Amino acid sequence: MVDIVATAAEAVAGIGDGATVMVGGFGAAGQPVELIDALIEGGARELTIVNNNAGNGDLGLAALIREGRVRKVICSFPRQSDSWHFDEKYRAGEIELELVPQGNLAERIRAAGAGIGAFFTPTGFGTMLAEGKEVREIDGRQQVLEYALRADVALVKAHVADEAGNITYRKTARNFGPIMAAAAATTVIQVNEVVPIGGIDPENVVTPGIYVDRVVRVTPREGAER
Amino acid sequence: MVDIVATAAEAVAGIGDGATVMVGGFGAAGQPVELIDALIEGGARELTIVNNNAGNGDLGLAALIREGRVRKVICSFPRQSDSWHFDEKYRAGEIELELVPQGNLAERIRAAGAGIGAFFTPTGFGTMLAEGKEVREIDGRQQVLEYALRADVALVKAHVADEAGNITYRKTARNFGPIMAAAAATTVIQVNEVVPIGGIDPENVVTPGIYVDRVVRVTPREGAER
Amino acid sequence: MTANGQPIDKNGMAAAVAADIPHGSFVNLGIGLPTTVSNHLAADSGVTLHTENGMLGMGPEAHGDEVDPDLINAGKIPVTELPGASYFHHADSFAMMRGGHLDVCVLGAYQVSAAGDLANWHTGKPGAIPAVGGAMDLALGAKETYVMMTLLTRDGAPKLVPECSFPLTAVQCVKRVYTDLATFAITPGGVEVRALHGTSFADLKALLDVPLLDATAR
Amino acid sequence: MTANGQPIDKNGMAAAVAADIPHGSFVNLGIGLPTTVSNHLAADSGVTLHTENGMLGMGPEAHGDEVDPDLINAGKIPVTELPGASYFHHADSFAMMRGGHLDVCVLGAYQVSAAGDLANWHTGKPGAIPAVGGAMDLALGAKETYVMMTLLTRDGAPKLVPECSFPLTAVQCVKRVYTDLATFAITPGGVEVRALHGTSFADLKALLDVPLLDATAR
Repeated sequence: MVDIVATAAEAVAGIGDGATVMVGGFGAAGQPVELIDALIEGGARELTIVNNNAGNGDLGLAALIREGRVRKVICSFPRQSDSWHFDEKYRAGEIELELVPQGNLAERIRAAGAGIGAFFTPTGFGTMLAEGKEVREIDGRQQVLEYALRADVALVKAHVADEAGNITYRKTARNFGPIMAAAAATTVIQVNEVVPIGGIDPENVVTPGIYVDRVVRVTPREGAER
Repeated sequence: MVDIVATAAEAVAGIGDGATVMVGGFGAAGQPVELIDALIEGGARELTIVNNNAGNGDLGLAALIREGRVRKVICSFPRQSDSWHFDEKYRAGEIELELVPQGNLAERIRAAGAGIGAFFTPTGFGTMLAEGKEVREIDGRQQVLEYALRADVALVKAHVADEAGNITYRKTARNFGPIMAAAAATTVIQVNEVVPIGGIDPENVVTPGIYVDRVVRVTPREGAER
Repeated sequence: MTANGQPIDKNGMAAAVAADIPHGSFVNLGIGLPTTVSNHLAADSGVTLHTENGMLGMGPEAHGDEVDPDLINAGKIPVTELPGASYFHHADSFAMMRGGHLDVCVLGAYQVSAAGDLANWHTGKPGAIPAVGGAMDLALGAKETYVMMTLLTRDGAPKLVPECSFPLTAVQCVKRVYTDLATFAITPGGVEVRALHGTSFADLKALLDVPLLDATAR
Repeated sequence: MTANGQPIDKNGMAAAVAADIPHGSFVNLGIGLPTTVSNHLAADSGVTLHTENGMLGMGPEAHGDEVDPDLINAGKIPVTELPGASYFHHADSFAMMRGGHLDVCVLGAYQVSAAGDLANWHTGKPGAIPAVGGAMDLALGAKETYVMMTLLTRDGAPKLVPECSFPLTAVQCVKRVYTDLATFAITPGGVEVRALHGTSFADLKALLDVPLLDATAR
């Protein structure tokens, strides 16, 4: 059952050193900045972070990396014009990188939530990102075996929650939220609004409450929502 | 691009002998009865049908089987109190059965639409339905290799379509529709209502128009909708 | 130990299962007998019911004007929708089950083995048309799989057995077995008897060909 | 054959790609140069744009009050929503791509080989931080993968090559290559030159270390 908690600090309580944490978002869209801030405040170290990127600018995931809390990043696209904190730690040998094609990243996360141990996909065949991996021909195409990717905790930004933990997202900020929510042992979601049970049409629920452990309403930052 | 056609006959045109046809529905909920009627009318024979069941009562899929059009059924639950047409053909050796656990059936259909050649799942391990299949231990569990299941055509019943082919469903009649729509070379959907583009909130589209080839509006049967 | 009250009927078994479902659980009740467990869940149980044909928050059976052909359960019986419900497609629904997100699944059985193997889908009789549905997924998918069954067949043969003779549904998946004569927990240490209904531990031991541990005083 | 007009610029390449996209296609335009193809799609092209971060029906770049931080494209640039759009999560979005549902994908490249191998994600230079994003999925996922690039590097080295020396993105995936000097089709029979821009077939042959077939009269 879902706990609706009052503060981001309560929402991230118990995330310990060495945890694997999935962080929703694609760049800034859907990034749970306030939960990450609370995670920094909470002091956890040696984290493995699963995200599409490795931090942009100085906020959120970038700040977590800057503070030296991240041992390893599993992502598809670390290097960007504003990934300076990751770049610095990576070049200094202070952070490990597992680079995963974006579709494999999404599918591996989905597999973890869906009880699929591993799957064959054409993506990556013949490239350095498939080196050492099992390959077989299926349906006339060479396919690479990829394994499910799960986490201890998922931190997700969504739009509306009802008091049963049912969740909706907003536009392309949906991105990794629904699959990460299903792939983590504990799922923590920050939302813009909490409504009573019955406040979301059952046809339009994107993440059912079964996947959600804690919800916290976060007041949108100035300029972060319209 | 989607074609909005006027009749069920046009919607199923071109389905030839020997085709593999996915048919949506779980029992009667979501069963595209009018499309199946048109398929019977169209005369195609030697069909392979993918559905959860093997026909209930005398309508829809049951009628298709009664008419001797079906060479093989791939399903999870053929035997029911009202599956008499299938039972008769099966006992007479006139129809082949591939029995698939329901979750494997759904996941294999999803895999076909998602470009996954095969996947490992614990379901079925140690049972007669996994005999002869590849098994390996992943994450401490014995898992069975299952292959994607695709089709030439999917016949689906949904609720509303817009003129771009975006689709919504109604309650538990959603069932296999979205995954079958993505797993077939040609997807044909019968709906209760067609609305202009923009008539479905982009957040609430369940099957995007990219998966849909033909849409036909069917007047609900007396008592079949409320 | 001596006999302890009377054997319980189906209703009693359903009540026993319901009493063991933790508050706030997400639960799938198998077709047939297990469906009756819902009648014994208190209004404040916080239990959310899953039906594998694509819904969480399933309500009681629908009657009269409530009947909607688009809203049925896994047994294809019209049901109702509770506030806070959600709908999803079949792959998402089985992902929910197979991904281990349900807390409890309750199933009927032909046989359960001492190791927790389940046989509940196929009699294996020649000429029988097999149908598996979601049984193999359900048996493995929930965090805890409970079985409800009479302990003996109509012919008096035990259904809790050293090894299943019927075709298996899944291996080592059953955690608890609720029967008319006793409730069992299948643990790494062996089969524990948790409750007795109208029989003694000694009589139960004599009845079954499975080593039993007495945990009734637990 | 003699020289045919002038070399085309980036704008001309984008127009050439746009002209070859069939009416009603579902298309993904890669980050950077390929994005500009959208400027050349006619209003009645019937083309629907996919962005892999979870949207079909993407509109032009957003400006001023239209900017919404929750609505961005794969290049993380604010965009707009067209009527008939839909949103979906990342696994569904890549399933759409990887399942072969997109008609055309347009990508930039460091190199394309005569067999259609693509290198567009990593220079392989020591010290470079690799980043792959959706490149490997896009290259394989669409029914047709088109590449847009200058034919030569700044140093004058051909980018259409017998074998890629840069790390591969995917094997045998590119169907057409649009460059400033020529347009190529990579076919089972070899590399066909479909159009020439300010160069002759003979000069192009001399420039490239790849066997070429003259299909300009096609």
